[in-house]
Amino acid sequence: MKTGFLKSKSKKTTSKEFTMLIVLVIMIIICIFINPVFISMSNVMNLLAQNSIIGVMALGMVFALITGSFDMSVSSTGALTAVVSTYMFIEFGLAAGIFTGLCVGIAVGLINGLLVTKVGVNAFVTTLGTQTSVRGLVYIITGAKPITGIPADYNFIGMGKIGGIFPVPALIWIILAVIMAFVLKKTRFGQYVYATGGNRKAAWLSGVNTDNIKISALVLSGLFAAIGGLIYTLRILMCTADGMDGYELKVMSACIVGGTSLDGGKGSISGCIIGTFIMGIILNILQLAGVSSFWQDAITGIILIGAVAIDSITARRRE
Amino acid sequence: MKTGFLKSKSKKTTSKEFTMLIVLVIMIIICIFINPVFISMSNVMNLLAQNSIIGVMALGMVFALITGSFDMSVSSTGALTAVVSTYMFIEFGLAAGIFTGLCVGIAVGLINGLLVTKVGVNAFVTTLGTQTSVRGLVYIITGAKPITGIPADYNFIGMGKIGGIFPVPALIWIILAVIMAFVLKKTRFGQYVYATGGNRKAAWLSGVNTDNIKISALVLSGLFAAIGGLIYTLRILMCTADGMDGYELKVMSACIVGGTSLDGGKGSISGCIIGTFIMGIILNILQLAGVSSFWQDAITGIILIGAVAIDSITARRRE
Amino acid sequence: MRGIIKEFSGVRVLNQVDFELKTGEVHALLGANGAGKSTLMKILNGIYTLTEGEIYYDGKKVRIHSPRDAYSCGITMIHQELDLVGCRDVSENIYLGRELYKDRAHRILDRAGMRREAQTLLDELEFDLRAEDLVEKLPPAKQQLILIARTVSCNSRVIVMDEPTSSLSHNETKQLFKVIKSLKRKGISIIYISHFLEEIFEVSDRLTVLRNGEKVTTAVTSECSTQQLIQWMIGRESVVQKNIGEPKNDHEMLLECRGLTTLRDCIKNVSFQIRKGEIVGFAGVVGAGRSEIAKMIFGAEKMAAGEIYLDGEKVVIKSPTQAVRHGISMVPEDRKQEGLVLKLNVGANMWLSYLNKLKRGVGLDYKSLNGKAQQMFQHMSIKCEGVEQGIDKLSGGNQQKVAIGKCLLNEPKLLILDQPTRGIDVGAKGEIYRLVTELARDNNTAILYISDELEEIIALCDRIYIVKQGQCVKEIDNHTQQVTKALLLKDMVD
Amino acid sequence: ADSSKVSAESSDESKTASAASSTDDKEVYEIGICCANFETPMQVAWMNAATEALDAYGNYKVDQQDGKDDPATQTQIIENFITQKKDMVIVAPTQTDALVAAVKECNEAGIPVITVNRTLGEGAEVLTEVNMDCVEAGRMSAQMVEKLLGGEGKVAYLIGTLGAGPQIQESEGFYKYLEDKPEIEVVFEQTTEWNKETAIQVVENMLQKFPAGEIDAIVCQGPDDAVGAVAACEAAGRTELLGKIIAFDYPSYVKEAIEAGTVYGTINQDPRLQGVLAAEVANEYFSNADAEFGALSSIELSVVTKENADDYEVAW
Ligand SMILES: Nc1ncnc2c1ncn2[C@@H]1O[C@H](COP(=O)(O)OP(=O)(O)OP(=O)(O)O)[C@@H](O)[C@H]1O
Ligand SMILES: Nc1ncnc2c1ncn2[C@@H]1O[C@H](COP(=O)(O)OP(=O)(O)OP(=O)(O)O)[C@@H](O)[C@H]1O
Ligand SMILES: [Mg+2]
Ligand SMILES: [Mg+2]
Repeated sequence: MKTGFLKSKSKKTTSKEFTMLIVLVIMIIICIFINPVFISMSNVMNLLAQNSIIGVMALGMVFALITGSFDMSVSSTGALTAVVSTYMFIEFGLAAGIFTGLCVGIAVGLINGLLVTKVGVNAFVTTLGTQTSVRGLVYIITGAKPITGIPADYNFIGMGKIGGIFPVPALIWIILAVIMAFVLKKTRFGQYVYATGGNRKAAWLSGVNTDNIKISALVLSGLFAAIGGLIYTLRILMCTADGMDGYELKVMSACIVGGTSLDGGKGSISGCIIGTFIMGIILNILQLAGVSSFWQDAITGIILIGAVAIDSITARRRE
Repeated sequence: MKTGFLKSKSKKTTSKEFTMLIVLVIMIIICIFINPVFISMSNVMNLLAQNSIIGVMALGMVFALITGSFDMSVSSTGALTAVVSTYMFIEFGLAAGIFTGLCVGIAVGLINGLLVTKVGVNAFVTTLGTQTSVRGLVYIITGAKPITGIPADYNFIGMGKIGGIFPVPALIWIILAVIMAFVLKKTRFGQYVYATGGNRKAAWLSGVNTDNIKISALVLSGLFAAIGGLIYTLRILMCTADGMDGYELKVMSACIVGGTSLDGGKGSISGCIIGTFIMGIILNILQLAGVSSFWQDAITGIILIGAVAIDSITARRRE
Repeated sequence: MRGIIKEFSGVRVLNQVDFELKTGEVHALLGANGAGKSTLMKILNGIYTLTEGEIYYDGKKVRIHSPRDAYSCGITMIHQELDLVGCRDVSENIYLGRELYKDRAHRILDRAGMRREAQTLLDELEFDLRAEDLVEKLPPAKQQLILIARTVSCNSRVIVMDEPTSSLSHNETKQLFKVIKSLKRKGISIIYISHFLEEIFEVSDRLTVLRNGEKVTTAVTSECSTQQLIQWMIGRESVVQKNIGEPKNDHEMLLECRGLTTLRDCIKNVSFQIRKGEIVGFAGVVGAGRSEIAKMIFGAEKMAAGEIYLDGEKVVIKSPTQAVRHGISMVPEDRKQEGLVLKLNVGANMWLSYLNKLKRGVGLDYKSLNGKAQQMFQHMSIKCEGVEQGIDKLSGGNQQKVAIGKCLLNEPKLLILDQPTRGIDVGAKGEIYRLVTELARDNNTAILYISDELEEIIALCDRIYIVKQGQCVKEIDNHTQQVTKALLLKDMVD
Repeated sequence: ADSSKVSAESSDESKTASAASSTDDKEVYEIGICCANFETPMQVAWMNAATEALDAYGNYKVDQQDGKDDPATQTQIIENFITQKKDMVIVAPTQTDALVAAVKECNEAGIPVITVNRTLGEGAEVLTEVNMDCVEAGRMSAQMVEKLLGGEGKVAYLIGTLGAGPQIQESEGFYKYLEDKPEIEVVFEQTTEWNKETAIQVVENMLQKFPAGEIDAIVCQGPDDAVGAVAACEAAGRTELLGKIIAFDYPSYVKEAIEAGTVYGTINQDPRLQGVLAAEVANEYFSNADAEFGALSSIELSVVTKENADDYEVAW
């Protein structure tokens, strides 16, 4: 019984992530062939640090996607967080900035959640609308001017390295990933997230407060967008009105490539991390291979489709 | 029977469009109060011309949305069309440019369609991927340089006015809208589009070749993106590598505000046109009211959410 | 429940209905399609709020606004629709909303425990299910069993079962009755909705009949006769009579299948024939593979081997589109998922398949389409406001009739009916039987009839094939042989 | 290139870096170039000019990258350059202060950095800055419109993408110059995102609000929006505004418009010259071990009008 269970699990539940893991491994092997520098310690550490913003944001977004919501607003949420917390960093110090920043994320997430559940606006439209409005708010607050003056020692959180080697943002990413994986797999909340996305009506009929679950998932998405925004602003020690523009699609791509279904009900933290790396090493390897940026978009798009296509094809064959 | 039929029709089927029409009318009244110039002949003609690109693209996109597909690629498709046809306009004249441009649109749509149906990649991912790749192609072809040199008399299609009053692109928009409304409502293909989006499996088991319908809908979306791209390039008589960036969200917003459902099975051409105007008069009225650019995004986002929220709320009350 | 009134956008669906349930009884709720049975029960379960009326529980007035309220009152419901979370496993679905915890304070799940407990429960109930299977991979019958197991494990005092057996086969139904009896012994009350009258007689103590949203009567089951029930439900009498007409052995052969085999190996080497104007029945237990065979002919299931001859010519049917072009139509067994486009109106559903026959490139002639639909409404006595009504607003039975009407509009040579009477009231069933026989007699249509109800197979079919474990094990001629239910059952099971 | 237009200042002694580390003689030097974005033709123009010039020397291998207008992406690209052990990095910082940390990493790795077109904030060392002063450019636009209007009139100001570095700095210079000139009134300001189609729409709408006589000139922050404004004025029959439009940058179509008299003039920041100058500095660094570099090599901006349109080569 026990072995049967394990076998069936590895065969069914995790197969999407497994396919993507293989894709990632193949990509890595190709990268190493193209340029052995790829697996040098410093490059690996760079990759960890560079992908941590998208990676962290994906940890929250995946909750929204599993409940069957979209979150197009994370880029603006991150930017607003960056702006608000920059003011706070300058005036009141690190803790105040982080606290206010996280509040911003929660607030935007809450607005999204209430609009989606209580007013009944489609999640894509809602978050597209908040994306635009929140970006507008950023323009109004900043007057489109960049703000500088964050104390230089706060830079440690964004750019620092523990023991001179391990990047701090990567550490944040790993810790949050472990926590969120636990929440998703081991708690009742996680269970309800899957159930709500898998079949909202069935979950509701079973007494799950699906509205609350959807709201919480969008709040988590906003919260992690805010964490991403904080890392972003502490990396570059300033904030700009157009900061993080287009990040929502990067984050979403990472989740989707990692096996999260846009129809809801499916997804995992491990998949998210794999997806983040698949999308994240493209720029790195194209540069290491000496490919001009002109080719980057074309290749990124093909890899995005290719990765998901490989999964669809293998899934079809498994059937 | 006949009256009952009509009554129930106006009460149920078209109510979404009706709500939005009321929203539009209210907006127009407010606009007139803000600045009476709004309803001057020349401003109305301006509005028609300005919205014709988004309007035309929405006519195609709505087909994709009704079949339950996304099309994120229209902006890049339009840009690629602009680039390719610019070369053709310069070298081989108007007809060659238009023909090649339309072919580009059909080709991208076909690739999207085949990936979605035959390979089974989710439509959002597919079109996001083609969006990125096709944009990459534009960068590669143009080397990121703008191209000029389209004969000035072609400008008539983009900027010309019939009898010095009625803008040519608006005429193109109206003609295409009539044709597409006919196709959607009065032909078998249109019925199949609704059925495929409403329940793909049931439609399939009823003998509808749902794959072909989905492919055709995405081809239409690509084709109309190309027409949009042609008008764009003939309006500005040049093409740039970043042309039409972000148009996919504008087009999608227009469709959604016009009552098209992202879950498929619902939508109409009249709704599309109303949606295009609701989103399209925002810039105009903000300018006429003398509101600074900084406020534009915030207001646009709120109107997007507001319009859809009003519809959800009235729909709920109707139940 | 007293004086229950329920209106949907001004339309009164339930009018002054009283309903009472005693502790430890099985109370059957009967009525034709659209009588309001499900609506009444959804009110009891807090899914709909009532327009007027009161609910008393243990003598106290209660307000039930959500399934959660109902659950805390000790009321649970098995819904007519199979609402399960497809992408999670069986145990998670059974314990959804009532998870077991390792650490209750922190809501940390005990997955292994849930699996274990679920498996124990399933074994106790003798349901053939594994706790760790993914729900979406299971056929409807098994999903129904999950819902039953789930409800049993809730330890409720009142259980509502809305057509639990509509997708169950004989054995599973027997299993369910065992469960019901043991629940009754524990003092649990059950409200049982079903269109199968013999089930009502077998399990229920009392029954209440609804007609057009009003209560007709409440009676003790053992004091009623079948005819009386039917009279109450539809206001007239109706019986299933054997009505198979003349033998069709001299008719032309329409369809001949040889050695059909699926890729997945569910179906192995199946051969059979159908003549024009002949009704051929497929009898078998759940999962025997009847639907798969039908889908294979219809091009909806990939064929690994085998040949299909239509009108004596070999044909290759790769998709339903081709099947429809060849004059084959199918009414699928799951009308919600496969049969109807619920987002569209009645008309669009009705003529969806028929459009295939129209010439290309012409604008649609709505007048004629509308006329055809109206004709079909009359022909099949479909109760609806007109072609513009949303099909999701029709009752299940009327929806099913639209699904059949859609195929009839096509005037097919071969009509495949997969469980056409599932979830349909006796009155409507009678009409469908009439339709089927007329179609075979008057239009010379060949009909492949799949059903779990052996009576109707015996009453309608000229020939019967017994399908067992993906194979046609026996062919019975209903004209020459004396066929009984017991006989068929024996063939199906052994 | 005409180096007479370049004024190499070395006023700030403390910022001067020496070429001490350039003594190793390699066959081919690898140079990573990262411009602010590929969407602005100006950025691509300087990048290509620098690449061409370096290619002409023969012993350089250039890697072109797109900063996507995102400091984080640009930081990533520069970190990748460090991993690749590039011999030099040439960059146009998307935001003045945002790239200091990344350049500091280059400093630590011993890779010299040249910034082009835009400046870098305090805190990291660059070999030299080949920049053009955007604030000054904005000031010159204001000066030009003052001259055009004879010191009095109503102006519409079409600005670039909100929040982009040049938009902010040009606006700053523009408004600063007009601060004490109340006769010149900016009655309208709107973003055109440096996009011709948007500019057409914005100007069409604007002309509705301001009938003839209420607008005397249109000042743009880019070339495409200027020709867009021309198109919109022509379409609306507002010929009184033709010749009253001021562009920025000097591509071929702006030159044509100036010659046709529809655009009054433009500010030429000559991206090609910036690129070539950066290449010259790079070559000097690698070929001459004793070379000293000034901290700033500023490009002289020139006002181009119909009179001197032929004196300047178009930028793209
Ligand atoms: N959500 C709804 N909105 C409007 N009308 C509804 C709705 N749900 C049910 N009805 C109507 O209420 C009536 C009763 O439906 P109900 O589902 O209770 O019937 P039923 O007795 O369960 O029938 P069946 O045996 O077919 O399941 C039908 O006429 C149906 O059309
Ligand atoms: N999607 C599926 N995935 C895996 N197995 C399936 C699937 N659908 C059906 N099966 C299996 O195929 C076999 C035949 O199923 P089929 O539905 O044809 O049976 P049936 O005789 O029509 O029974 P039913 O009364 O349930 O309709 C069964 O063993 C069933 O479990
Ligand atoms: Mg019912
Ligand atoms: Mg079946």
